[in-house]
Amino acid sequence: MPPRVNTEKCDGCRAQDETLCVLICPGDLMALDTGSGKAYCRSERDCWDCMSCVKSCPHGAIETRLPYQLGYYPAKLIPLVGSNKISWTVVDIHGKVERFTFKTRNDD
Amino acid sequence: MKVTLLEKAHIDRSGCLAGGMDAINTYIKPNESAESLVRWSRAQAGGILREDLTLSMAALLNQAVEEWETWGLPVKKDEDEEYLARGRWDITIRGSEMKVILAEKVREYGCEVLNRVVATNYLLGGDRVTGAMGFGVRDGKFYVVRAGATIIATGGAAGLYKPYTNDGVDSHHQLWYSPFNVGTGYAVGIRAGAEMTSFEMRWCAVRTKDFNGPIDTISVGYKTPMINAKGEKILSEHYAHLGGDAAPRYIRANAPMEEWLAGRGPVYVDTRHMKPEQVKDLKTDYLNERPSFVLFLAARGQDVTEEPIEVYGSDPYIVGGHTMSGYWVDRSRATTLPGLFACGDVCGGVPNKFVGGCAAEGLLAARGAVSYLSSPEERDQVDDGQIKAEVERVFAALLRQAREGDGVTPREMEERMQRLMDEYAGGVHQFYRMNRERLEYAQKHLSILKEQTKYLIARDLHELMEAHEVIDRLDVAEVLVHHLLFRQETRWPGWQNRVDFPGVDEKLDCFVNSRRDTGTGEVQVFTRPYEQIVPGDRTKP
Amino acid sequence: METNLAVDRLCFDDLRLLYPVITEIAGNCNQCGRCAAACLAPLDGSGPAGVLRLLQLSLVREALEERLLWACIGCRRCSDNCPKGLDVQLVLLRLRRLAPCRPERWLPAGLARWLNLAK
Amino acid sequence: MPAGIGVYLCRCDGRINEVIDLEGLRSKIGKWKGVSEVRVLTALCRPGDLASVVEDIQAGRVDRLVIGACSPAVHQESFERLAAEDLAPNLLERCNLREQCALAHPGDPAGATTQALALLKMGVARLKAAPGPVIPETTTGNRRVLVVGGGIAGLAAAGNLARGGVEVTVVEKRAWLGGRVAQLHRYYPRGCAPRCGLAVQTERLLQSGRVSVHTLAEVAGVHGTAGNFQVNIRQHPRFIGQECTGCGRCEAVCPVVTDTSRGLPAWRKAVLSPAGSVYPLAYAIDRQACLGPACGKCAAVCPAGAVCMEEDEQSFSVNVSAIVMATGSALYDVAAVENYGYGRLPGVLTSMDLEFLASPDGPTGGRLMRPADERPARRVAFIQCAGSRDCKHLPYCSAICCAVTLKQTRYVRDAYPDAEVTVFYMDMRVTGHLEEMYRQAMDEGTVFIRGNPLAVVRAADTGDLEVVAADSLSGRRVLVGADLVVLAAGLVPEHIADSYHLAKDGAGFVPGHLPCSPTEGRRAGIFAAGTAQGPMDASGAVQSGLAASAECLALLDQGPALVLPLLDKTKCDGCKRCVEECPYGAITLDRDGYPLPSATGCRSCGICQGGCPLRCIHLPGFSTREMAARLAAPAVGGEEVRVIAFLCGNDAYRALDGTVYPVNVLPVAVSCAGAVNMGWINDALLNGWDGVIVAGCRADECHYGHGPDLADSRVAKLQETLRSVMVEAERVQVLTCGIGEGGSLAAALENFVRRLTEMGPSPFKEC
Repeated sequence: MPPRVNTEKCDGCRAQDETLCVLICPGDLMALDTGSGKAYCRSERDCWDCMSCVKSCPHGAIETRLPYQLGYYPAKLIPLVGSNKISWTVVDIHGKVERFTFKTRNDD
Repeated sequence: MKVTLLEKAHIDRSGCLAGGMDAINTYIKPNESAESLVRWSRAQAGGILREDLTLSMAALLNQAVEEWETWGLPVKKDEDEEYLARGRWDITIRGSEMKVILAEKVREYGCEVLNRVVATNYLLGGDRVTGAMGFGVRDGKFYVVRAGATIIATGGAAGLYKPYTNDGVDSHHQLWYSPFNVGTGYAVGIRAGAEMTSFEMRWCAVRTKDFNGPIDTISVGYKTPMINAKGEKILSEHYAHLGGDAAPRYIRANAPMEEWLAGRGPVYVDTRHMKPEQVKDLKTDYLNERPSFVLFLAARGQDVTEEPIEVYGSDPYIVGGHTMSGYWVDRSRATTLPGLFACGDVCGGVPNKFVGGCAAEGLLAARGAVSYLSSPEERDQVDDGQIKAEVERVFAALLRQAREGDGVTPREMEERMQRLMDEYAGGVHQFYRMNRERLEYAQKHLSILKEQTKYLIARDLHELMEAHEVIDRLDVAEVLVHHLLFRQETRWPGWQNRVDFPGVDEKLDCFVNSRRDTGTGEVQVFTRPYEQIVPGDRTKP
Repeated sequence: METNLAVDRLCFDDLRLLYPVITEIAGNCNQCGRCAAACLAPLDGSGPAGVLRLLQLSLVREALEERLLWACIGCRRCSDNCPKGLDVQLVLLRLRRLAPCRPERWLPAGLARWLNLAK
Repeated sequence: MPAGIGVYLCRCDGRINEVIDLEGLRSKIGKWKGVSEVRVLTALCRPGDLASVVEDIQAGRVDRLVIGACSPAVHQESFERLAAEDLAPNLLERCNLREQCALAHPGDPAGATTQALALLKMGVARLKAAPGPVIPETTTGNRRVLVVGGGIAGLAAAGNLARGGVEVTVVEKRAWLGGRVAQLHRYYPRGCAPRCGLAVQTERLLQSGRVSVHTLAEVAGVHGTAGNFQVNIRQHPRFIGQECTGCGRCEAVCPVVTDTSRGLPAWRKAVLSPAGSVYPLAYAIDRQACLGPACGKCAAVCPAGAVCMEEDEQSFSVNVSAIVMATGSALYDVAAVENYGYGRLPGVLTSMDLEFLASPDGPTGGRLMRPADERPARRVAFIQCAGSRDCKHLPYCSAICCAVTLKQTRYVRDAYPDAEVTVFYMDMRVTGHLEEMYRQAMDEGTVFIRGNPLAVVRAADTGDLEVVAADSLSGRRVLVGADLVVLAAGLVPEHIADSYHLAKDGAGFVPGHLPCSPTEGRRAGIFAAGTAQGPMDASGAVQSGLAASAECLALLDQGPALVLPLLDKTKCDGCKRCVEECPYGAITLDRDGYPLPSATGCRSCGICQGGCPLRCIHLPGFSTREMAARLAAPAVGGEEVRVIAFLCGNDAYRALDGTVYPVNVLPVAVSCAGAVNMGWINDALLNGWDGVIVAGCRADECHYGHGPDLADSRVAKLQETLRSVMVEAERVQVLTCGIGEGGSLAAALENFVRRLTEMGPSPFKEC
């Protein structure tokens, strides 16, 4: 189940041949549905939950969900990606919110 | 000089650093030395490693990291601007963008990058490697890259064994190591007749239960002891004679299994003493390496200061950056195939090199390759025969789908292989245990599977890639089983556990190497002696 | 009669309440006069456009007294030929409803009270 | 001491320093790393003070410039020019201390000073992160222009370009230049025959020697961008060669007669005469109508042996820097207005038919007669708006028909002084001096009936035409008998292929961005002219042709181009999004698949920068590093609400000048709301800013087409993400603001700050 594409927000990177998630996925698991012009995961079972697609999506249209047999609903982990910082917001199944913001790059 | 990089995925996020990296675990601090590193690593590896290679790597360890920092990689510092120590050899980094930062440099230096091109075999001129062949996962083209020198750096092999989470539709790839690293680097070497070493030294590790996440982050970083269901500190209470908390990694890997067998499972790392700010740091570390572990804790609704994190053994991997399986090389990282150099997880003989060591080895291999280029060599022509043959081999699964429309899907064959290895070659469901008969059974069925690969079908290029992933894994698995059979002793209990030979056999205090005959295709296994350079008791750090 | 007075009191805005469709159409007519030319009613005069013009000027009472309201034979040629695609004839039919002397009979009670038409 | 950033603070003769403590700022800024000079001067824009800046630069003390003075909307001639000449445009940072600090917060010196400090911090930080000098590229395009359409607009454009020293290629799809105008009997206001006017235009063209004219030719395809268009042209055969002397024997012997109009009797031969037009004075053969070599009469009589039936279609291509689209328009097919019986009732004509009928080259040699029985046409009725201002046909007014009809009443009068001329109209729309024609027509006794006729019918008894109408002024029904009924048909544009990527209106005209750039079709380097833009008369067409030619000349001679977007190839993955987003189609891909902005095509709108998901394409001064530095510069921790406002430099930013707005807001001028990259907003939030404003022009006022809409949709998605991470989505907002609406913008900011204060500090602050 891992990558969940929000088809409302996904614009298939303007339906170019290779969206950013398709471009980046280490497992070649993301693909572009040429019909709808939206991205989707071709084989959720093979996802490693590395969240590269989540970080790469310019619209924050992708969310990683753990397989239910490993973790319960509705936990969320959502990044906000800056040029040299990233902020992760994690919401656990009891609704507890934690936020982590840190540098990802030294600005030289 | 023109450098061409073949990458199966995209260099920004490929391989086991896709999620990022939170630490450099081999940084030589002022009070340490190359020699002390060798002593420590040697003890961790049960007394066997290539000291010459380790020393040459150690010389470059710090240089790599320090250069990365100037490229923009954040490294945690203490108040007097020194790298903040985490463990004896560890420093903390904020590496969630690590590969992206490196990739930018690769492009900046004008390296030609061929993303989404799967390497399938070397290009051979006589016995020399003169480049590589592969196919494009996007364009379906067949690529032939001719090179004066070739460096193999494709990482280790995951997915040889069945992971214990593989019982639900969506958790097939709950692995510690990147499931997209399938040992292609080993496989192409095996097929070309390169000499390989120490495959029997598998990498099995204590990992967080179910999620299979790294725990050095916790255990090294925050001094959290491993405890069993009875609350006993396992290492200090049951393994004091082997060094307690400092016991070699294979002992630590074995410990949870022993606890379970002894009925004292489950096993945890005890995080309950951690302070809130420590927990915050801990999660931040994970967010830099495997962000989804933080999601896992949230999905379990787990507060680690109240509930310890359960741990268990991972499925076994072949990964030369942690253990020492891989190509048999010299100091310049030249393999036994002229023109071919190896570094990182595919390069054998140097355990515990981790990210920093892999980078250092990258530099060594590059230097080796450059000096090889400058040495006058006759450049023999590539015969188109092998290219033609490879084209047929590479696209066979697609053609079969088109012509026959029926056969074996890569996924089916992968699952068969993984269960076979798990149950008969000491997988996690068997507590890593194995014996001769089971290994021979595995051997028999592996050869059937290899025979069956001709029935593989692929409906698209992605499945074609999967087909070659299983083909490559089978080649690695075959050699692995030969090695496991050969070492008739139990040298590394967690990693290589022969229940039919429980003790250590001094005669086998050496390297077990192998080479597949390119003609007959049969694997010859032999030994190579140990050469000690750094004096001292090899089992003591 | 007070009801006549009541009708006298009706202005364009009251019409908007009663029959938005009327004011909508009247508001959009640009008096091109084609409907007048199309009209089969046996009358001279500026035809439906003339009635709409009166409404535009908020001369509701005058509009209600137009003979065309009753001369209209419902041929719909005004509507069919309107270059702005307005259903002109509908205005005539609706105005017919307003014209009789006892609007409280067909007005919604509340509205009648609001317009203080009812006793 | 090495060169560094020079910070120059202007008192503006007291207007600034009476509110802002410049000396205090000076001492603070002096301590900043990278700043080599800080000065407070009385009036920077005056030569004396300005000279001292130049001096510092030339002495090597200063290599980057922060001007803390008036709004960048003024005194560009002082500061921007100085930077361009002595440094580079991207090394100048203007901090708006006058309009947006001192004048904005006269009552709050402390606040104003803090804000000024923050603005200067951001400026300095930006310059520190800036790369070396970026010198604007200069135009590389050739001096060749293609004019599509040889009508009067195209001729005007081509002639002017040729006189401006430009190589011009004219492509005309008909056999002769002159277009619609060449078919007119006379044209207004002078009432002269168009031939002389066309002659003048054509003279200018041909004398220049820089024009190649291709008749019977059309554009098959356009590739490339402004400065470098590759245009493929299809050349149809004429079947009569240059040898033709225009003697006309061929036409005389041609047995085929074709009808060219449903309103007139057939009179055209298969051999087409150049009559009326001026160039080339050669005949052509209409192969559809022609009987072919089998007949061959024309070839037989031609003394010059110019007839050649075996010509084939050819094609060639030209390379030009700009294109003028003067493709013209056609008459609306009034047969669709069935009531009026065009094509069904003989004697019902279009205004164009009447031109033919009145012309000596026409079917009757210029005699106005009833087509049916050739009796003189003394009674002529004109019906205006035949299908115009009609939701079933043409919703719009074609602007010229009223004047045309007035002109044509003269044709009738000239033929028959005693003629009965009636004009049915809805509104007579003749503006300016044309009113004179209206007055004249009335003097001459033309009857004007205000009423849109219902129908044209044939009288049962006489069989004459009758117009059924009502005079809406008198309320009388009218039935007007007529020998000829002339329908004033509206104009519809000739089809312009979508491959041009021009912004068309509902009807298919290319109206341009009014009023600022009337000839611009939103594809840089392609300019519309004449009735391709919308209905207009000959005078208007000439004017717009000249306007288009002026645009071309400006484009060819612009010298230093507007600053082009820069590309960070180490980040770019060739996703092509910028190519998609560019409103001017000015970005193509180079050989390696990297975006390549065209120096002549780019308008520096920065919309590519706003859309780039990897933030690797950007205008100078807006690189990821520069923006990150800018956003990290001021301390935004603590309780104090801080807002960063990205304001469109065309409208919103200027509008804010001099208004009173909250000191918590720090404005940053950007090229367009569509140029704001969502990554910047992420950076702002991650740096602890409490709120972010993106303000652009009101939709449809955007100079770059759809910037505000882009900002809207992008921000909407970001807000969605904020909701999902439990952060108030209202912290990021898009505002629209016209140039004159500074007050309401300030008010909106006021509200925004109040709202944020209620919300409390940004959740990202504490991390």
